[in-house]
Amino acid sequence: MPDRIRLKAFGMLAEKIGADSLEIENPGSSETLRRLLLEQFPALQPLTFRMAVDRKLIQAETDISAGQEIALLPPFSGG
Amino acid sequence: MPDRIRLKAFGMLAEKIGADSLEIENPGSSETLRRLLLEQFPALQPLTFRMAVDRKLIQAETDISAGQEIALLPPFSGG
Amino acid sequence: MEKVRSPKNIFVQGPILAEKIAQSIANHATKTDIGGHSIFLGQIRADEKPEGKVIAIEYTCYEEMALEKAFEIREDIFAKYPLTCMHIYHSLGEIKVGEICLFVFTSSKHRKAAMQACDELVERIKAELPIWGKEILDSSATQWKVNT
Amino acid sequence: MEKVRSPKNIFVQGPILAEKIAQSIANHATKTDIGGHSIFLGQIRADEKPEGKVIAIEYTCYEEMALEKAFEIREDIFAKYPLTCMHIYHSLGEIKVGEICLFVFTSSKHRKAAMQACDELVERIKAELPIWGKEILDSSATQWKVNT
Repeated sequence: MPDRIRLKAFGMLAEKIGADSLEIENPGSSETLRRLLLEQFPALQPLTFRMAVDRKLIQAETDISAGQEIALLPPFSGG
Repeated sequence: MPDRIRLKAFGMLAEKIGADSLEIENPGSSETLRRLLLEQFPALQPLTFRMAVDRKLIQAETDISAGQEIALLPPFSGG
Repeated sequence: MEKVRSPKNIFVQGPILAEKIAQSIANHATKTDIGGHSIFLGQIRADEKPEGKVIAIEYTCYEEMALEKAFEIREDIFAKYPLTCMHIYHSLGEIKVGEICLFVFTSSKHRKAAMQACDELVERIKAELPIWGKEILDSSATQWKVNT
Repeated sequence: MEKVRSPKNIFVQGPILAEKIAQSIANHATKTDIGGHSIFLGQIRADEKPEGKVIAIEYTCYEEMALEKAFEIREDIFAKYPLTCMHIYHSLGEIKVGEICLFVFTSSKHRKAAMQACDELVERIKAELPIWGKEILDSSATQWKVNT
């Protein structure tokens, strides 16, 4: 099985990335992923965002395994 | 003009007095009125009630003038 | 600009119907400065008492005093919170278990004012309005409700 | 007896209609252990922005995460307050000014639990559910909503 992950982007982040879903090679950790994204999509640099791994918000650097669902979440604005 | 007042009774007090409205001679003050009522209607003695003069709750002994509307108010239980 | 308000009737004969609540909500769709509505509904509970189960409450009031007091409470709450709208309805007469007897509705630009005002209104309505509820039990006995 | 609960859909396509709210209220008339209902409604406001006036908000969400989180919030609130019922509905898609986009409904024996639970639910929904609102302005510009 190739070491790939699914990436979902929401709200303003999906607009800046130009897609709401990507499949990429697993960068191994959330902080490595964040660095790669900011390099590849400089428009993300001024933005605040959090990440969820398998639908749970992460609070600190987290290892990422193949097959996991990673989500890029701008500040929530429901209600 | 005779020195009389209108007395209204509500809720449990109207039941105990047997009427929801009385016209009586002006006793002159709220405390005198309370004493007269407890004498005339002993069933009121165990009950807690407040009085309103012209639709305002009174907090202390209050003079009563002819023509005023006095109300006997058991504890409120709206809502 | 200050709007001059005068006492309004808050009393409704019989239960407050869900359709009336819906109509009241729908009436606010044109007020586009409102961001949040807070609603409290009082419903008659089938409490078990030593003398029997409550099947209805019959409400009576000292109407003139209640309307003056309700007006005073409205003015206080409008002065204290930045509200767009405030509505109070209380039932009179016999209201059966499961039916609605109190409807308090506040609206404001931001949610907190509406919520805090609604809570405070309900507390003051229960504590300060001369309204009395007589509980009617399934044994046909009656007893006067006590607010806790 | 503990009732086992499972995640429920909280999302509604389009605005929440007054008739739906009325139906939801009416559905509780048979629950005669309820004494108080607390309802919060979020309504779209015609805010003035430098780039134009808001005419609608388009809501999107991360649905699987939002439903898991909403379930967790429900369980927390049921554990914390003695509630009889709790309902949460949030709109998705384009909701116009004056329309309702959030409906939170709590019921309990005594009023305070319903009121406090409703307030806390609204705070947690706004802070914790992955939902995003894009404001559509009358200039055709759009901008992402920021919760304050």
